Amino acid sequence: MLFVVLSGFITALFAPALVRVADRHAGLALATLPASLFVWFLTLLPEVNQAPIRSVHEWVPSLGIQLSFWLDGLSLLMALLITGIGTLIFIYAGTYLKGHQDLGRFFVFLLSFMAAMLGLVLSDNLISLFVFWELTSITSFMLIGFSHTDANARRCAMQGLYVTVGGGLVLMAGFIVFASMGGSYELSELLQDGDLIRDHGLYTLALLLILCGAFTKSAQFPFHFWLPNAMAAPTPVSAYLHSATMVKAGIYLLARLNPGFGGTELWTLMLCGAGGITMLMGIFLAARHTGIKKVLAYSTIMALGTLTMLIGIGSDTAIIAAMTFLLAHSLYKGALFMIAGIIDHEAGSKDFATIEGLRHVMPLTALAAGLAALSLAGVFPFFGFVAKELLFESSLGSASTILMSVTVMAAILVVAVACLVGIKPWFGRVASSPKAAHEAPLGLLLGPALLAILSLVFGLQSSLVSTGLIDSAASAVAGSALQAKLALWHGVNTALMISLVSLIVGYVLYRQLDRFRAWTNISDRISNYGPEAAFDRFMEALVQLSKALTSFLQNGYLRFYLITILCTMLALVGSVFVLRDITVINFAITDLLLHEAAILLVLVMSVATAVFSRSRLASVAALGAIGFTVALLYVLFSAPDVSITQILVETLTVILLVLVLYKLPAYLTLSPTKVRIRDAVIALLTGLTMTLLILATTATRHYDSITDWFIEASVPLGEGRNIVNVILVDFRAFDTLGEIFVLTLAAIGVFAMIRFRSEDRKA
Amino acid sequence: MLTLMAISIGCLYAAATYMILRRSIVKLVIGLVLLSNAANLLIFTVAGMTRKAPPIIPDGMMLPDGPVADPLAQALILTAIVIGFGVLAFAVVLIHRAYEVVQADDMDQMKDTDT
Amino acid sequence: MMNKPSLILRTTGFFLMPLLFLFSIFLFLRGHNESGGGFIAGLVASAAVALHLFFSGIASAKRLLGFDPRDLMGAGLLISLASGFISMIYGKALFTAVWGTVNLPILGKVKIGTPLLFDLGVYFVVIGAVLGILLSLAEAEE
Amino acid sequence: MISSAVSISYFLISLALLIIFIRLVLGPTLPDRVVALELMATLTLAFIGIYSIDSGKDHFLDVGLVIALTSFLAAIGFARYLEKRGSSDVD
Amino acid sequence: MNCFSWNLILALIWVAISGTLTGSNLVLGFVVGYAILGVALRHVPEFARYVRRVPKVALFIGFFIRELIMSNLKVAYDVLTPKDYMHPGVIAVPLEAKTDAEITIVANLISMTPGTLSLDVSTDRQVIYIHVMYLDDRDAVQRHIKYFESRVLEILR
Amino acid sequence: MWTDIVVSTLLITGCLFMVLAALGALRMPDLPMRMHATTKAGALGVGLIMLAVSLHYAQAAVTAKALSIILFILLTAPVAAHVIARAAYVAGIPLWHKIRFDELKGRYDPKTSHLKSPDQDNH
Amino acid sequence: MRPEIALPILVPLIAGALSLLCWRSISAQRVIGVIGSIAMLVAAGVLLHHVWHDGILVLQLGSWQAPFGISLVADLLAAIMVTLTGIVSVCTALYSLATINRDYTHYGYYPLMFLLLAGVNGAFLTGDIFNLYVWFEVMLVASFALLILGGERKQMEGAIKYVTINLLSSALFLTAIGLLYGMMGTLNMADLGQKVSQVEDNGILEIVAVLFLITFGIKAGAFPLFFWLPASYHTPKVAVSALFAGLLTKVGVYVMYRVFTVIFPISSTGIIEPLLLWMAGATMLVGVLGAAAQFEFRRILSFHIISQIGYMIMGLALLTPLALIGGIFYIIHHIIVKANLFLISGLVFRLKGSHDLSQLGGLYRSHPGLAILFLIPALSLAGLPPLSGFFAKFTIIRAGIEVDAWWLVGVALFVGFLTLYSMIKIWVEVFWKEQTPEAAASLEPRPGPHTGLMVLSISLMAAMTVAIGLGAEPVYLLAEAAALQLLNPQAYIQAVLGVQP
Ligand code: NA
Ligand code: NA
Repeated sequence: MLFVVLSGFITALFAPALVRVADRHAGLALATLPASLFVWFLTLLPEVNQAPIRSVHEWVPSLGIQLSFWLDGLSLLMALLITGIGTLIFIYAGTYLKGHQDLGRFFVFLLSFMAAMLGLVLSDNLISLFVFWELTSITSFMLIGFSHTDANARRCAMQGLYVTVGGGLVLMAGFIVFASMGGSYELSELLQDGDLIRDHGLYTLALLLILCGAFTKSAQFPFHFWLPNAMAAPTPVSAYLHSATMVKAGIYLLARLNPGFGGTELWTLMLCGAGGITMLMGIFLAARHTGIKKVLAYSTIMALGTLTMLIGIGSDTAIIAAMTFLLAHSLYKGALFMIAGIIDHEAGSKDFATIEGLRHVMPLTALAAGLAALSLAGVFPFFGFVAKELLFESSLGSASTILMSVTVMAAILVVAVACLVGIKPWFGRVASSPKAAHEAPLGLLLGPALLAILSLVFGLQSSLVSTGLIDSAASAVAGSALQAKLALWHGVNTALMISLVSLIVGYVLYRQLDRFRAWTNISDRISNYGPEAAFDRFMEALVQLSKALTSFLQNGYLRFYLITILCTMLALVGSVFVLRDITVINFAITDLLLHEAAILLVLVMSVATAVFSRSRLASVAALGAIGFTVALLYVLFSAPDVSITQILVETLTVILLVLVLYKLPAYLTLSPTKVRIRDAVIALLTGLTMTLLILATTATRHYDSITDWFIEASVPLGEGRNIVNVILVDFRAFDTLGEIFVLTLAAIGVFAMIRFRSEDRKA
Repeated sequence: MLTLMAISIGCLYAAATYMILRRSIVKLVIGLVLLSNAANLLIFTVAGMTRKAPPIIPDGMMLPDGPVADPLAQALILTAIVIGFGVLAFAVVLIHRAYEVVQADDMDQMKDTDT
Repeated sequence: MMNKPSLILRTTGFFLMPLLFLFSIFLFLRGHNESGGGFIAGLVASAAVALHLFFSGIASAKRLLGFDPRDLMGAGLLISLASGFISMIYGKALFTAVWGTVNLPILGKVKIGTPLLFDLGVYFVVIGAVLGILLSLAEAEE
Repeated sequence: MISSAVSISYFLISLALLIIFIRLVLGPTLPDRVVALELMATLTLAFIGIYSIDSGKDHFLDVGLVIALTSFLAAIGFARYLEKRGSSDVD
Repeated sequence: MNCFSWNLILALIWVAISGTLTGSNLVLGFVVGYAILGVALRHVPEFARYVRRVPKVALFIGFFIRELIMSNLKVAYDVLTPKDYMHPGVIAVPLEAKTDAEITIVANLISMTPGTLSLDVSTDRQVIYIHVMYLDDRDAVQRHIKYFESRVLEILR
Repeated sequence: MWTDIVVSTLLITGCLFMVLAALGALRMPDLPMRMHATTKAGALGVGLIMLAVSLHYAQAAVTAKALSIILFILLTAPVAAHVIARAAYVAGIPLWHKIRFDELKGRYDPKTSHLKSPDQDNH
Repeated sequence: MRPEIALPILVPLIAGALSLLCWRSISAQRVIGVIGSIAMLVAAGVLLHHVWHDGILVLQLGSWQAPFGISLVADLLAAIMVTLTGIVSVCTALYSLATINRDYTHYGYYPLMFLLLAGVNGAFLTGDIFNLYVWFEVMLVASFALLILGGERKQMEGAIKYVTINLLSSALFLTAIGLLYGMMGTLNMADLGQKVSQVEDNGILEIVAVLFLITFGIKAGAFPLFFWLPASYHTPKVAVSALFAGLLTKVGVYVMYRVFTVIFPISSTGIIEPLLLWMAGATMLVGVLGAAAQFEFRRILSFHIISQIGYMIMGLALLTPLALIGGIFYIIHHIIVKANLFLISGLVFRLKGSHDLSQLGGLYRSHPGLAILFLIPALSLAGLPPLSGFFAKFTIIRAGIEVDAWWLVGVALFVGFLTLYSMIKIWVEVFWKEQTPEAAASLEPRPGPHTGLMVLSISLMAAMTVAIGLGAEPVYLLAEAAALQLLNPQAYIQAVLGVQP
């Protein structure tokens, strides 16, 4: 199974070369991969019906990450959709994008997407599932932004990525919490005992985090807005990713987790709530739009909401309904998207206002569109009808008036939308479309036609899919064996009545669609404050905040940086002083000698001169005085070598400063008094801290210094009587080694600073 | 003595801090000189101050005649002084070059790189 | 500018400079036993060249030096590093001191060892580095 | 006897140090400060002389040697500055 | 200086044969060597001059120290008393010294006596400009400096 | 005993000269006169103290060091004084207003750093 | 008697000294540049190999027993860091052949580079706190000089801030060392660790620990101490930026890991743990927000260094084995990724002549290979799977969740999101967007020799990023072993002091 997943990635590597070689037939050639995978999965059907297939490949076992795959009914249904529709999409795309300069790249990402999607639905390991989850987001990003020179495409691609990856990050946290609840990263192990999960203290947290991921991916309210925008992608991408497969990843995840997480009040509330809102809102917006892809996108949102709601209801019927609806939707919506692409490709328009009467020029396309639309509307005997009946039954079964009424309203609107796509472009006079429309070539027609026909076939012969496929998927979702008895005719029952009413009302609504749009235009204003606007504002605000924060923090003023650092230091050190109640005890001045005090006095006054002098040369001279007094201190406290070094260094420093200073202007008092007072306060506090630290430290000597060893070892081991020098060149020669490299570096730096430029000037 | 020394070192730190907070790059460098002096003296003081006993062993002896000042601390300070000098030399030339390119001794005119 | 440094400075400088060099070597040689050593000696030697720089200009100082400070630094660094490797020949850890006694014609038995070699490297590097800095700066001045 | 002489000497040198420090602060011109600084070096030297009598350790004279030989370099540096800069910035 | 080197070599040989390298022994060697030179090579003009010069150096050092102390006291008086006695000025004194070394030594010695301070030598080396603290009588001061210079040159030449 | 007296005397005298130098530097009205005080008194003071040191120790090595210090001071102090005084003069730092003569005035050309002697005044 | 411990320091020192001696010959320096860095990598690899097999290795320099002499200690973390230095240096050396011209070479680029590396490796390997200061300074002065090489105005401005703040940090470090020495009388880190653990009332020691935290926080670029970094990292040559970005801040982090496990174990110093936690969170957040505000390639990357440092500190602050593993994994991942991103910015500069996102564009069309090479480290930095950054982030976040550090996990996730935002911004602006005609007209490519070498070094690092992701297990095991060593400071102390503590 690993190979099955990887095959897509591997093929992707060769796609550009293949496109160069196979040229127009690249799509067809590449379609053989999903096709053969489809067949392979199909052959596994009987086996999976007996028992799920599992295969494990180690990846990062220490982190519990492995490439473990789990093929049960649910994964198989998804895998078949991915490969099956994938096959058609590859063929379609090969024709649709024929001769496009970036076709090679397109197939790279499409193949990668397919592989990632397969990996996602097959993964048993939470983390490998997450890995593939994120890969679908990235490939989706690359595909939405396929027309990358178009600013809108870029914007939409980014929006989609931010929403899905943002949700993905939360999902990862959710997975980690989930795994910590069950002590494993394998879904098959985690889901064995649902009660354990539901009763766990972290249940709510894990659920909310995971739902966040699933809802963003599957465009549930309030994260739905990225999906219509994703229609900036080429139509094959919309058909495949943003309708049939990727957006269902979230649904897949909910379904997958149902045995563990499902059935609680929170679960039902969240899923039905979000699903219901999404469903109604999606189809409402679909009916209000006039762009064919937008309409389809919003109706996809409606479908995703429906699926979520069904999983949320969680009854056996609901689960069977969900699986049926999943399949049905993939078929007709895939077909409709591809047809939208054909219209765009052949007639050059995506707007219902400018396309009419196309059945005359493209009858086959029209036929396929009609079939798919009928399935969408849920008209007898299409597969969509079967699904819709089950949907009504489930929502009746939930005994919730709200759900029921929402479902009915949605169903009515769906009919109107179905009419819009099934009737509007095809009937009436031939409009003057931007391009002279022709019937689509076979490569474009094959996919929609086949899917449309299947919509009919599965409706008429629902046993083809009900046993083996849908019931085993539903069993996997329910966590117990379910029998899906799909039938066209259940007899006259409430569901059928509702269905009938919705068809009629829906058609009427279609006839009044313009008026409906006019009535409901208040919603446009609402949507200005909707989630998309909120998201955009959020991102905008984030950037504004960043700019404000950064221009406050990284403002270019060195002294601000230094003050921040110093204040941090003062605050932290001060708080330890206070918290640990450090009392300074070393306050002996009895051993004071007058001349030492005089030297210190001169030192301090020289320091003051260096600071407060209005002449910088006076400051430098004061530095010299500091140097001599410090050297004297070193002498008085028995450090002749240090003293010598100090004097020499100080002399050289003064020379250096003098060499440099003559070019610089005289001091100016640059800071206002207030600033100087503030700085002085900080400076004094720093000085005070250091004084206290010295006094505190010398009062708390915990250990004697190792220095005695050096004194004893100097002559016998170090062969020298100047202990300091022996330490420098022998005991701690490595310090000295570093030190001479510092000097070297400083010299190179100075050299480079001065010379590099002077040669520039020459040039 | 220790107390006075500690206070003096505190003054050095305070002065250094005050100077590096100034806008003038020359003052900045003077602050750096003070800072390195302060740190060196701090090590010297904290390691313990011994009068009249340099850590040099008389000729022909194996050990000094009596306790001597801490040679390890002195070696550390020596290293620190020389490193400080290297760094300072660099800093001095840096302000010289900075002045040449910016034509001002004012840090406030050197904030364009950040913003 | 200071085209002709004062005659008095120049003449005294010519006398003082070798004195400083002499003093530097004196400090270097006794460093292991008395105050002095590579650093201090190197700084004094640099002071000698700085003096030369002051009384007779860069060109002359460079001529006096006869080599580029970078060469001196490089050589010093290599000497110091090499002194650390000598112990490897004797199968001891890096930077282990190796001492030996040599009979020199006038001075008699003299103990020499790798720490002194190390110190020599330090001496060279300090001279090279300080001079590199001073000469560059002086050059920029003109 | 020596010790009281040493004490008096310490006192006198400290006094001198404080006095010359006033000149260092007052200036008014750069060379005045340099002169003060030079004297400070000399005073340091004197301090070292007294201290080496006081401590009985002659190692400190090495410090004195270095001061005696190198302190004038700073003065030469300052003088160079003065000649380059002229009277424009001498305080 | 050749003769001085000779004297030094003799001193070193003295140290070598006596086998004790101490300062005092070296000084002793120098004195012995000087005596030998003074007796043995008194007919060689060069050595004769050398032998004559050494005591002059000693005398000059004495003169210089006296000068140093006297004029220091003069300045001291001026410093310690509130009234100002000084009458400073810069004067140009013609130079007899010719070589760089001569000029420098003269100038530095002038600088080292209180009350006079060599400012600079004219580019043509004809005069030396001296800052004088007690310039009551310009000619007297100049005479004094000329005398001082002649004593220095006497040793140097 | 005698050594102690001599040493003490030398020490205190030396220090007195140092104080004198400091006072002179503080009290004198212009730069050259301050230098008259510091350079010489300082050198003399240090010289005396170093003599005291060498007498106190009465060891060749110490004496050599002490005398070397005196020698170095005698060598460097006048040069330093000369260089500063010259530079200050050249830089135009004013002399005391009661100055008697200034025979250097107007004879120095800062551009070429040429210093004329009085004989050259005509050309 | 294990010279291989010192070789990662000595090899670059020798190479630096040699290339300094060869200042007259450009080509000789280049040869030394490549051979030296390869030799360093080999030395580091050998060391890692030995440490992996033999445990913590100790070299008592000069044969002076610890704590008297200076000990070099190579535990796994140190060996890993040294190896990473080797990797980065080889790639930068190759890259430098293409971008560092005669002038830069003549004025000391190669000696500076090698000594920088020596300083970095010295800081990694030393077992002595004062010796650490020395190597810090080597590293610092080398970075000063590399920073100004070129002499442009922005370099000078950046360098002044960089130098001043880092010198302040050095002074604080020196102060802290002095105080510590005054109290404990020793400098050897193992000895210090042993002695500190036996001190009962350690209030002042805690202050010293705080001073260390501030010092290393400055070096690491942690909030609120990072200002020097964004002020300067975008100013030097790209190869230099890459070296800095890859290595310098990580030295600060490494030293935090070292000091706060061996000398001041976090658990025993009350204030350090909460401080580190807050520092981690704030650093992540402020850094990433800083990046979001930028529109210049290298500035964005610079701010991201800061935010990523936050994750590494988080690994230390949580102090569970998993957290430390995550932190170490993060360091490994980040060094390679961040250096690579800087190198890529240089290649983009060569192709288009600008670092300004608004001026750039169109590279996806013209250089698809480069686009892929950018995406790999960029997405890895954002923590997207299956690249190296994902595992790093995953481990740390998992560690955070396991100890219920919810706010920190929340911040980490949010920062991951914003990291993606910035990387995508670069992607969209530099690669997807078309260059505006005005920009295309005003900019000129900066053609130079050996562009192939630039691509080679970028590809090598990208390959490593992918390899660390796909082959995360061995890297994880390495990080795990290193983390376990860190958590058992007694073993470190025993190895250095050679006695049962
Ligand atoms: Na030494
Ligand atoms: Na005089």
